[in-house]
Amino acid sequence: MTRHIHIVKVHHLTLSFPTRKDPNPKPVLDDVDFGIRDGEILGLIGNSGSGKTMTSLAIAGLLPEAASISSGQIKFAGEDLLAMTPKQRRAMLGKDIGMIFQEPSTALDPLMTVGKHLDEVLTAHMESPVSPEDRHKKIVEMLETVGFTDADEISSRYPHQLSGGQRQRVLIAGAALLKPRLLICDEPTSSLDTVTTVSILALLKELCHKFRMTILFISHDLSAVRGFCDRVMVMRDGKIVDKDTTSDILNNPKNSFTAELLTNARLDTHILGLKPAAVDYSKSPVLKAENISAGYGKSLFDFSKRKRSAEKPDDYILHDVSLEIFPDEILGLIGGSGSGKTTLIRSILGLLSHTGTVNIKSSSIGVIFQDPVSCLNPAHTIKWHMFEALKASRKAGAIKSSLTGAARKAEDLKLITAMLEKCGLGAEHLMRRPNELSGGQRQRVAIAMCHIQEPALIIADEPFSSLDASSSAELLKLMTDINRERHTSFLLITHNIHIVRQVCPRVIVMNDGRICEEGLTSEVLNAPQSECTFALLEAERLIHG
Amino acid sequence: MSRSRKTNPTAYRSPEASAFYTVGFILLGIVIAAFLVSLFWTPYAPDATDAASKLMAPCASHPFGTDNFGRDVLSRIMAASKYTIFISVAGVFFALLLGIISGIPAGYYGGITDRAVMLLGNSIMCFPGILLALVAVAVFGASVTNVIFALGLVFAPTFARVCRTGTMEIKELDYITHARVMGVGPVRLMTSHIFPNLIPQLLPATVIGLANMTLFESGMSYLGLGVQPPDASFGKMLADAQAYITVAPWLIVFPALMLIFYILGLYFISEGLRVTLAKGAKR
Amino acid sequence: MQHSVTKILVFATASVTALGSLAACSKKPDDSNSATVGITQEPAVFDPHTVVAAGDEEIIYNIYEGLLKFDHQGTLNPCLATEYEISDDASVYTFTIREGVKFHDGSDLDANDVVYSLKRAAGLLDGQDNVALVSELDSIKAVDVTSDGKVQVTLEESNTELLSYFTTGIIPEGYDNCQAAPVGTGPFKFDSYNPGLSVVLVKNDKYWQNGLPYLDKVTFKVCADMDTGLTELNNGNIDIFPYLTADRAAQLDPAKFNTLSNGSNMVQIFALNNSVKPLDDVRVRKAINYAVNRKDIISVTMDGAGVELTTAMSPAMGSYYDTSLNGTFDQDIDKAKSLMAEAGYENGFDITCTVPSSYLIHVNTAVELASELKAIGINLTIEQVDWATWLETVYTGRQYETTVIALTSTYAPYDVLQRYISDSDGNFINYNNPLADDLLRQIPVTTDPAARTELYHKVLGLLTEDACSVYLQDPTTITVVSTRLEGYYVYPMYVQDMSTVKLSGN
Amino acid sequence: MQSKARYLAGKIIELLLTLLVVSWLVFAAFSIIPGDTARVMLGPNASEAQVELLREEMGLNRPLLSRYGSWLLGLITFNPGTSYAYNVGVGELMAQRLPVTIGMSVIAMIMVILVSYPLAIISARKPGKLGDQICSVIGHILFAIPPYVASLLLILLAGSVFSLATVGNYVKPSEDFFGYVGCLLLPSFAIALPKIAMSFKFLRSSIIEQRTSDYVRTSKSHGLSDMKILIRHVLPNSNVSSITIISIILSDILGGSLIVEQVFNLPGLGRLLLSAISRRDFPLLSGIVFYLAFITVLLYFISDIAASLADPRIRLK
Repeated sequence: MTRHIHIVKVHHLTLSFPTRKDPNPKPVLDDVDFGIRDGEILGLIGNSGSGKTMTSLAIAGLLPEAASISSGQIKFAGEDLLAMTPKQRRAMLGKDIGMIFQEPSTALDPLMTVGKHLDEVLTAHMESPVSPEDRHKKIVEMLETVGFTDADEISSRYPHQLSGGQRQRVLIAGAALLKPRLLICDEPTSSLDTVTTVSILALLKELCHKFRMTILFISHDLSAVRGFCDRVMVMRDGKIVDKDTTSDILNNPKNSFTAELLTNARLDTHILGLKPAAVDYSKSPVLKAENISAGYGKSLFDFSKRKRSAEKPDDYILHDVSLEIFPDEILGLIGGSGSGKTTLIRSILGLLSHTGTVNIKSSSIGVIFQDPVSCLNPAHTIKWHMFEALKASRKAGAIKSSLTGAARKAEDLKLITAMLEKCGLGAEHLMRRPNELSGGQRQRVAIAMCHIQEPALIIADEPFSSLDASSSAELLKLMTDINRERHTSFLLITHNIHIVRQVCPRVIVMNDGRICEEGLTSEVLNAPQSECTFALLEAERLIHG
Repeated sequence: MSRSRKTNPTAYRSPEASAFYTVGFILLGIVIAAFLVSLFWTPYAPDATDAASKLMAPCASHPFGTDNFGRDVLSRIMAASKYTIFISVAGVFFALLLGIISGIPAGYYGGITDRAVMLLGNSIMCFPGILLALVAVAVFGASVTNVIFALGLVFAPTFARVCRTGTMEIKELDYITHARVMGVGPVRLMTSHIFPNLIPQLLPATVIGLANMTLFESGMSYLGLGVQPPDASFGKMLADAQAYITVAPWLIVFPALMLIFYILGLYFISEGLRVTLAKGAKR
Repeated sequence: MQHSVTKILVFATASVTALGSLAACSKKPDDSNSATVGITQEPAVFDPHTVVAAGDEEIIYNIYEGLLKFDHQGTLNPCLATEYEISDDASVYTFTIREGVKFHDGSDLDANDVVYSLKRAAGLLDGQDNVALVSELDSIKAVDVTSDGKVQVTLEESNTELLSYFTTGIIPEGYDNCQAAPVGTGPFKFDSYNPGLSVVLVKNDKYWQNGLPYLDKVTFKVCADMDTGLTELNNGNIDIFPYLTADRAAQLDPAKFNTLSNGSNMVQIFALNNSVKPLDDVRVRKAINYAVNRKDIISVTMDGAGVELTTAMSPAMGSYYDTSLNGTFDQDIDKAKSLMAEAGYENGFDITCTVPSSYLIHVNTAVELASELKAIGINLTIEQVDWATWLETVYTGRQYETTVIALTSTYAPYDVLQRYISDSDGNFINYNNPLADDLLRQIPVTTDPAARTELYHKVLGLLTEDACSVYLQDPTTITVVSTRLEGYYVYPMYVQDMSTVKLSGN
Repeated sequence: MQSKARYLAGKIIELLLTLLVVSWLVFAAFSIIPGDTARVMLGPNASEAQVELLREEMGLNRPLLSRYGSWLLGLITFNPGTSYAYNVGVGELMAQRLPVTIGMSVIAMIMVILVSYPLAIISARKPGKLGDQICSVIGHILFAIPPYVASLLLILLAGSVFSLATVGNYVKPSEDFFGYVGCLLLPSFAIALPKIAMSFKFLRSSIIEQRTSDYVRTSKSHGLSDMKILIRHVLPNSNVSSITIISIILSDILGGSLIVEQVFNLPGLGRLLLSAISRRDFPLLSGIVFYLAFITVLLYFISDIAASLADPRIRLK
């Protein structure tokens, strides 16, 4: 096959989803025109619905049945793809064009072993019969290439026995098995944690060089292309709005939309100037947890397992963790996924049986969770939520009230309205239900609920991870305000180093169920002592700059 | 997540769901209208016999014909709808009650409570079809009350399962953890935090339960173990009509149609609910 | 892909239809020398002395024979006894035993077999504690073989009415396994019993009546109810089906089936428990009698095939029946209402009717009664119970208010009326009239036939006057017989005599 | 391997526990029945002494627990006593009737699979299109027709249109196997109809769900043909979820056959059950009820095991 400058050339492609009711809808792809150079890594960036996935599917020939291409051409290595029969196009898939997708957890058939998945690719494109042994050899080789040391064993495993990163590697192995010339990667890392993301990107880059592959890399996150892509295209509403080299896009965007995307992605610019309260470390701590070890309980009838777990403390997720939180303090807690952060707070909150002691100098602890969708009860109004919080704290004896009946109710309502107001929510939100609020608003309600109970400590478990930058910044501002004004301590769990740097005077780093480093933020982050802290910082730096 | 969306997800209608609702409510409406009218008026007394005009084909004075006692089929169908509706509603209510009070704690506490409730529920579900209800009625005698209790018992595990699974999912959600951390007690958690969120799951199950309950009830009446004569029920009317299957087909056609209308109407509504809730959840 | 899938579908549909046509061709005309009789009751008892249910009697009539035997006209004929003698005071019966009769097991019938059988029936055998298996024969004091080989039965007291009970089956001496393996002298031998399905009888080649029976095999097939019987008839699975209603019989093709009918000599009664309020008031009972329209009941339940009754005996009983009572209780709502008012129930009352659910005719009658009684303000609730419960609570326990049932009887008129003696076991309506008791006690000891008839008439008159219950009808037995058979007679009793049945044209 | 064995062991314990509870339920139901069994058996004319004698003989005077023990022992040894009404062993009676009920259930199940699978596959190919919608609407209607009503309508249809004799011509399998299958076809069809609808509906949505799943997309990107994807991925995965549904359908079919037998006058377990009910034949009744439940428990057990064999994920749970 001859080499072309552009392995893929998309000429003025327009694509829409016509229905009987609306034969000429707004096109999903509007006059898209670009080329992918042979051997390059091209980034394709855009918000959801911008048409980036449709573009890739059009190239691969996997468009949904309802889609209709009204004009344009797609050429792959000089051949017109749209003129081909479905069978011809199918023959190219896997062989000339490989694809990997966003969600590795569901992208593999749960009933098939890894080996069978890969074998399927081989058999589908076999021109002459290849013996099973040869095929197996090839599969094992490929698995080793994508970084499995125990490739032979991996090939007999089922998808559920693999971690997310491992699955993505298997998918990459499948897509790259026949050394296709083009690899389309549709958000391959967006459901992986930062450390894994870095390693997957490294792998893709390596394969790109090794097999002389071209990569079309699709992402909604502009920062993800840093250090990975050669060129970047930005899409918006089915059009390509910007096209440039990666460094130009990131450092001096010419297009206003690109610039907007860029600022939105960077939280650090929003949160400059937030000041937490000053901490007096000589005071006695609000929370003192000592030697906490915990694991998840076994089912009642599983006697055999239970016995073993008593003998083998290895089943524990948390090993001997101790920590203190002082009044007025915002303590940062960072660590990779699976490091035991969530288990730790569940133990502190008493939701999980554990060994060790937890001493809390407060009648109640407030919590804010990661997921703004499930943090509020969808069946009830915001008013109900607030009253519920108030009632619960009254029952616990935290807040006393001498009033009774209607008067008390009116008093409470006033209190609630004031509290919501303080958290940036007007009285009109009282009668709304959680699904009528945005994610940031819901997190505010959660804070308000905590706050109305006047706890000495609020634990916030990744409260920003599903919020955009501006909402995160507003939320963070609210938290620091509360911290300063009400002297409420926070335990803030996050993966965002910028935030930790900005608001936490002290930080704890966890890895593998243990605290691996602990100290003043400036010291820990600037001169990490332990390897895991270093790895964490390095990954963050690579991804988020 | 836009701020402007104020619609309740359950109020969302897709064209598919509206079609289901329209047909469902029309079919159900026919039966319910027959029932409501029968409370105040029927063309003839439903169990008034008239030997002179027996087995009459549909005509002006008896639009649906008469049976072998000369009773007006239309009047009897109207009266029968009362039992069909009453038994299905009362039975489902009883089953729901049992299901909720056993299923939610089972899902919430887990462990031995869960095991015990599920074991009992599974054991009840191991009796195929209406066997258990038949036996219960055989043992305690055929009467409307016994049929309701027997069918309620048979259907309770279905609802218990829905409640249990739902509770298990919901109790893991952050807002329940949040409430627990706030200090809300288990009873209040189950009643006002968890239960309202089970309603979207229970609603289609309840409607389907009504339909299935009617299937079972009419089957039992057909076998003579349900509503007792001279009271009319669709199943018993069909059983009596079997003897006249060739000479008086209207005795089969009209009760069968009403029965199918009722069940089908409920199925369509539950189908609509299912579509609506699925769409609502997606949004 | 679509192609192959469509192929699978076509194949699936084709295989279903192919199998479907198999079902159609499995039916072929039956020309074997056998007949199948549909029965609606599960046969349970094959012992001629313990049999209670009429349904069992139907079958074992062909297996066992008594000293005497009824024919289809209700005449009592000699059978295993060639002749009999009754002493003047009617306390000693003497039978001459027929010779040359063989049991199904090959042994010969002799007087000792008869003595054993009668003693067993009367509870006189050792270890029976004097509990009669056939309660009517309880009055037998002794059974002996006379010197000339006759059998002499001695009674505790005179009884002119006992003759018809000597139809009780005779079994070989010492034989006690009638339930599992019935042995008698009848025209058919017991072959097999498939519970819930059928009873098969085969020809008794050594039957004492020459030439009988004609058929080689008779199957009694259990049909769930009358309607299944009807469909089975239509399908040609059964040849004879008794106890159809007229409207159902009318649905059958007259070219394929003959419809025979006969009075059943049954008395269908709307029984009123005379000892519960408000039924203890004769005016209430009379009011109910006047409120009932017997003609409509017969029309609804039997499609008109029945004889209206106003008293405790069927007109089929001939001279014992008192024709002067006809029309006593013709429907008269006004009269009924005024009687109700007189008794203090102008607003009516609620009452329950407990009926055995297995008998459609009684359930239907109750339904019609409920509708008719509304006219005088009586609100009749129907409670269906299974047969066992009915026997336990209604018949034996007498814990009921009203019920509907048919009283079957042999041709003995005394059998019909003795239940009205106040302390009789069969007096489940709790009728209590000393005058009637007295009259009824005189009957067995009265030897003059005319005087006896007179006594019967007096008793019937009393029963009507007291309106002890509501007598409804003598339902006509309608039996449908396939035209491939002939020689079938409808008996006025609950029996199927298959001995005279043969294939048409043979 | 070990996890598989442990899963199996757990399932067997669950099976035994369920059976134990089922036996309690059945025994309890029949122990609290009103009415004197011995009196019912002997009829109204028996003396109190005779009744007492029988009670003693039947062990009705023994304590509840000891009666339960011997009853359970009888069940386990497949010798659950003697029917009051027939005077025949319950096991023998049930064995006579089993061919009808089991035959009908098996034929109905075959029909369900033969019809619903192809229809679901075709329907799911183009969801929302006319063919799919027609199938779905018919499915809903079939779903709403009770089996006995379907039976009545089929009898009417077969009798009046095709002049087929449909009722009561039961042929024993030992006499004429094809005749046996033939006579069970129509009743099986009546039971199968709503279940075809149920299985169609389930399979259709399951296939649609699988077809749009991520791993199908992966396979497509590997260049597999639609047919291969259907056979290798979509059907195996929807089968895994159908196994449970199929066991529920089988149990429903078993229950449905009890009524349909009555309509078609077939000598199966259903009619035996009804006659046992109407004659208060409790040894027979409890035997039928327990063994039917036993069959169902077994079905669920087998389906669990089958699901665990088909789905590697279950073994680890």
